[in-house]
Amino acid sequence: MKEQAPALIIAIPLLISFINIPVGLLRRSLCYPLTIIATFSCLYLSFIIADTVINSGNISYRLGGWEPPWGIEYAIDHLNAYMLIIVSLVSFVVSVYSKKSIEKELAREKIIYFYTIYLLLVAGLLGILATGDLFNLFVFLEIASLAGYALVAIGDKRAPLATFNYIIMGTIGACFYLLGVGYLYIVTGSLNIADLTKLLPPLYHSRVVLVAFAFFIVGVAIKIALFPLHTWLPDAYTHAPSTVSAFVAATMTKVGAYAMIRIMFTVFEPSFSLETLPTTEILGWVASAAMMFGCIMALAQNDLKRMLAYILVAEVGYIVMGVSVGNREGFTGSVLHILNDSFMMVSLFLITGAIMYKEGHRNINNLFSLHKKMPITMGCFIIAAISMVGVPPTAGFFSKWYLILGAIDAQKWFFVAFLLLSSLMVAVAFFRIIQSTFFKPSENHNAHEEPLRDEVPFSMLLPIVVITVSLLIIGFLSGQIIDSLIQHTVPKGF
Amino acid sequence: MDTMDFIIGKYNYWIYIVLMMIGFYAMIAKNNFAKKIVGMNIFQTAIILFFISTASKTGGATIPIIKSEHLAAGAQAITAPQYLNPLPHVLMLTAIVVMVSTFGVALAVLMMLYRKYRTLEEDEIMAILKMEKD
Amino acid sequence: MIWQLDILILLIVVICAIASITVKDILSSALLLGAYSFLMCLLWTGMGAVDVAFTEAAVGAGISTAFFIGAVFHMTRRTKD
Amino acid sequence: MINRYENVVIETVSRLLVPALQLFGLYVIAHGHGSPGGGFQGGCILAASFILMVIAYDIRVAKSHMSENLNTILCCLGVFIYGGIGLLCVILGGNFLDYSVLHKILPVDPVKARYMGILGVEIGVGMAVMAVMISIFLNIASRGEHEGHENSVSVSAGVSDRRNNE
Amino acid sequence: METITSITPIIIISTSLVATFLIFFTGDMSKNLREAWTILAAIIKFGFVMSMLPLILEGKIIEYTVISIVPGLTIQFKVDALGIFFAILASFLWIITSFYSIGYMRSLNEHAQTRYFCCFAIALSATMGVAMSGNMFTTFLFYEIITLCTYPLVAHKETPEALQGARRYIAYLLGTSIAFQLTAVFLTYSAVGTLDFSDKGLLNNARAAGISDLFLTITFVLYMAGITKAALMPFHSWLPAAMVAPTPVSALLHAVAVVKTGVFVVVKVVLHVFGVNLLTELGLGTALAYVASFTIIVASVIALKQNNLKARLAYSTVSQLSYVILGVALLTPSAIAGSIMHIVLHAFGKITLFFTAGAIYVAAHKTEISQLDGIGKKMPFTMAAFTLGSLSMIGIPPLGGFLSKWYIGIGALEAHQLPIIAVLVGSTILNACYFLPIVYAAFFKEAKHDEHHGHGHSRHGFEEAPAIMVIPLVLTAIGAVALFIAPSIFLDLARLVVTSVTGGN
Amino acid sequence: MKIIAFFATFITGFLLIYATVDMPDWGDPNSPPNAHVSPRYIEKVILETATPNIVTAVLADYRGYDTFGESVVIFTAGIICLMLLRRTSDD
Repeated sequence: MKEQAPALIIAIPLLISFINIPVGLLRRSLCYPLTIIATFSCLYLSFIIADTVINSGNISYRLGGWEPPWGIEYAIDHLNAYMLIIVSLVSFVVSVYSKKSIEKELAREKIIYFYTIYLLLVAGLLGILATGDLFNLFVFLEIASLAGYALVAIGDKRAPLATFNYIIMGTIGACFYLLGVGYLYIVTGSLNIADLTKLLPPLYHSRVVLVAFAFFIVGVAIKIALFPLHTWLPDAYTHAPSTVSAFVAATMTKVGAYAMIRIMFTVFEPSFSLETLPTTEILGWVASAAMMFGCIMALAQNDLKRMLAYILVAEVGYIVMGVSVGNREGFTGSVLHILNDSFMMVSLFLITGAIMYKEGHRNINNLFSLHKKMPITMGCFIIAAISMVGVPPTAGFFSKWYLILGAIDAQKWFFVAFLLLSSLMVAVAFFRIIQSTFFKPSENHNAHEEPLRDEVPFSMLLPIVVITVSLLIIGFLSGQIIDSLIQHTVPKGF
Repeated sequence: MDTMDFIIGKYNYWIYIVLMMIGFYAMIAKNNFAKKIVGMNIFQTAIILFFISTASKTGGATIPIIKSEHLAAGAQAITAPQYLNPLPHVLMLTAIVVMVSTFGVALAVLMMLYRKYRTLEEDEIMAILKMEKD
Repeated sequence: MIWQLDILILLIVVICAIASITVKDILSSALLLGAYSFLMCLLWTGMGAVDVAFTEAAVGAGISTAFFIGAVFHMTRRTKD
Repeated sequence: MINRYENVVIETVSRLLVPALQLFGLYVIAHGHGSPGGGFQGGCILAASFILMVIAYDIRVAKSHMSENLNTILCCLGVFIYGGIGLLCVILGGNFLDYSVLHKILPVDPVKARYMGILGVEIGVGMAVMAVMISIFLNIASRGEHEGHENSVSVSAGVSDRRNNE
Repeated sequence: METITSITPIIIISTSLVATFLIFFTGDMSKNLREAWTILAAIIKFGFVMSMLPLILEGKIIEYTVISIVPGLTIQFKVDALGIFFAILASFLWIITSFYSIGYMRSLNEHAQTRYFCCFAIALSATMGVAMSGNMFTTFLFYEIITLCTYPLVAHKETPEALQGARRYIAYLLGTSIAFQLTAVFLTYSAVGTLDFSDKGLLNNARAAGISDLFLTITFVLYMAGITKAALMPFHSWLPAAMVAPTPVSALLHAVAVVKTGVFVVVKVVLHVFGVNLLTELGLGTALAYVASFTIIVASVIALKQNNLKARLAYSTVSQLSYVILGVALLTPSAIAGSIMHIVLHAFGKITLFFTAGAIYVAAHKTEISQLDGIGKKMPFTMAAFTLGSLSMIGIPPLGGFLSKWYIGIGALEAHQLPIIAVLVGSTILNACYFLPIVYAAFFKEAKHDEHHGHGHSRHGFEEAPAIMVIPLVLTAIGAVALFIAPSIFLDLARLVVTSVTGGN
Repeated sequence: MKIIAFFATFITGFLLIYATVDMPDWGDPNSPPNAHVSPRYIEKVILETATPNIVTAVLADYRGYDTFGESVVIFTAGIICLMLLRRTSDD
């Protein structure tokens, strides 16, 4: 079991998704428990993998039994294990949440397909995270992307247009990535990441390698919606069903960020990624622009989900910023922020889904007295919002702490200013909502009768509460997370 | 004639670059969504052409299927220069599948779009959306 | 493979590609795309990638075109560019 | 408008072609080891034969040969065969997709077991690809209408009757 | 100096947190239960704080490290003389404020009282946290919690003006603390790699370690700009805006929790982060002293022009807070002692004044100063307390306020800053100008006939607010006097602080 | 839009042409792709898998996991079309 865990963590959701449809055709109600089983076993296996990595070092799993450069290898180190836990945890939480929300938002016939594709998406993301082969990463990237397109497309009535743009942008990104793989292949003849790490250093002067690096970064930047290639994201995440936005927002960009970190610091050496090319400068400024742009656009939105989507654009900026400054603190901050941001995003999007479920809309200006109707949900909203702003002791503070220390260490004062300024703008954006939901009396003047308590069903409430409380817990555990996982992921030379 | 050699020696690459640029341009700039899909297809095919080009081997290498005379001579006698590099072919088989899957999904979404707006032109859809908003 | 033929096919491939994105009728565009795929497949056969060529013939020139034409029948052939 | 005589030609030709195509498809799948081809190409050819049937007759006739649910299940079954063989290898003590351990249940040596494993997954891929291609085509060509909904589709015209609507 | 590890700080903070939960879950069941929790928690908390006092007076330090989250970010409590000084003040006044707010909320029959008491309790917890924090991170953490949980208090009325004021409140406090204070914390950490307070100043050795003067100056300026709760001009305008809050909140905000936290953190930054030596070398103390002087004078002048009683009190607060900053910025032993004394003395005076403002509002529904003519006859106790409070503010000898001004004046002389003496004198005159007319009008002017107040009540006899409100304000007024007569505990603590930071002179 | 597209296309094209200069010559038997990983496939395929078609062997065995992923991709596409295009009772 323990040795096979890397293969099973991807095989189980895939196999369950294959039997999901025949089972669903017999009895539709069985899809949900099957999905829960699949995501839970992923979660369990991800913990086993993390345990193995922490206690007995990196895992190398040979698929098909072939040794690495020839066969495909799963190379799992601390970063992979860490990301696997994040994705499987989020997928489990969201799948628990999904039942009622999906029943409300989708046609009944589509529920079977929804769960199948959801599992495929989970498997795709886990596959990206586990693999140690660049081309295999592309294949799983495509599984995840296709599933992502489909899940976005079943959203509200403007979803198809958003999806189409998403498909076009996503395909460009994937093709650029594939080109990058091809260019590395033509100069090294290998696709294995560990092998490439050994083969590449003598070739750093080669133009092919430079261009490959550029294509990788641009391709991944499209996938993680880095400004100015973010155009697909706000539309797509706004019009997707709430469950989907929650999952996709929390994991898709983070997995992309993982791919970026892998390429920049494992496939290439940090010295090449950050010094040979002006990556630090370009990515740093692009990330700053992303933070500013995301926050400013978030302030201008009236749609809660759209606002969150723009904040996500800004958060991607944080992660990229931390990577680009090129020192230990910044990198730690980035990796920690991947965790924190996915939890904050999933929490906020799930809460938005809960609001949608009860109120039927999500216009910020028309949400009145929600704290009386759904006190627990809105309490969670406040915690998540505070964490987003980065107020201690919530999780969001600690990653920002490292990010800013990293920027200070690198003497990038502008980045520090941008980080703080965007925190401020996020604060403004959230307090706008808190004010209108908590303190604005209802406009239809029957406010005298206290609105009745009307919480969402338990299966939706529980994930929200769990994930939000975990924001606080993660805050306190930051040190341990860094000690046991993140500090081993910092590339050598930092 | 070094330059000439250089250009002719890599003509496959030039063609692939041209095709890729055509596809890429169509994907970004075309107003019609169906044309964007066509561009997507051209783009992906161009990348496949590039990969296949990397597999080529001069000096008598043949298609990567072991010939029966080599089989008869014993499996140990087979050497790499006798056959083309199979790895890019394998990768591209997968890429073609990915391509056709993306194509199918894009078509499905395109049909959803057409059901909704009865047009495939981006600007017309935008105009409809604007009208909906007002 | 005879390199003159190779170059000729490559040229036709490029022409097909340009034509399929410029022609003002999506059905023609679909057919040109099919032709493009088929020529591509010839090219790959010439390069010795028989499996890929076979797949491209089955998928690119065959099934994809069928999909596209099937879709175009339910949509419009009209296009502005 | 397609007139009746042409239709007869088409029907007759496709009646001859479809079995030949299907046979060829199966051959391609089974003979992927020694000649170009494999599950993917074979699956496409099988799907093409079906698509030919749809074009020559009409969707309903085609669906009577292959109902949609059967098709969906086939497509799940195809990938499940692939994944199942992988999992079987795990159960038999090897790594995922390590076909050599199949010699424990097959009467062959490990190298030949790999050969058999390849055959097995090719069959799975072929099945899945055929089913998926058919499914995509049917959904695109019938605009996703359910069985029984397309009373408007005349028996003889099939997909081509759509041309009149344009 | 002896260090004792004790869990008491945690108990003190969790007392009111537990109370918060109890209030939250039982609040809707019974009013009495809810208020009982509040008062019980307040008294228990005060008891625990006082239990630490003997140890501190012996010169010991109580320390407790809760959790070290990541290197540099440790939640740690360290109770020294300065900390316990503030803790005693806040926990004592919380008891009184609790009684008062019960009276206020009940008389006005306010809505959302559960939320009110919950937030109140959290605010006090956080204030204790600031008082006892052992490093800058803990301080910042609780500082932010205070900001966040007082926001619902300020916005309590939920009217557009209240929301407007609350928005400005949160914007100033949260905005500057994230933009400036947090940056300053980052700079401090990146300079010396620790955030733990130390008696000689955390950054004391930074200069020797090669940190440039410019860097230190910028850090200092960022701290001062970031600790907006101290209402140093030009970051003061949140305070008058926050006057939309119910009066007990204003009393809490402007006498105890919020603004005093602000000046307390300033004192901490000056003494324990930068240290007396460093600031003297950099000359930043003098600069800060002049900014504070400017604030004192200008805020007093603005206060003169206010007609709304609470607004006048607010500007008076702005001005008085700067005394504390002024004192500590002079960096001489007497001035530091004076400024620390001023924290407590101003607290007693100002809380009395706000209590009276609230009592007047509850009893007579008056908010403007021009309406107060003759009110002294109806509400003699209230207005007597008001008089005592304002005299203390002005600094007339038998009252507490005199002491601190005296020490600060001596400190100014020690520092050879004669202009500061002029500022002190000038502001005393200004204080008198804006407080005494109220007292005069209340006692010696005839009440105007209030047409729309003709609900038949005889204008003879007393019309005091409920006893539960009057008693607290009388108590605090007496406290203001008592502190002049017997300031020994606070004075001793202040001396301890001075000794520790200046190295025993 | 068209200008951006031209610009993006131009930059991409330029990068590609720029890189082509350093690429190994077309068909060079000793170029890295032909020399590093692939020789083993050719030389050992019969010994290790008994399959004469090297592409099939690599596809389904050496890199069988890629092909598994590939069949999952196509499965995903099929399910997606089923989900997106099937008309549901409510539209």
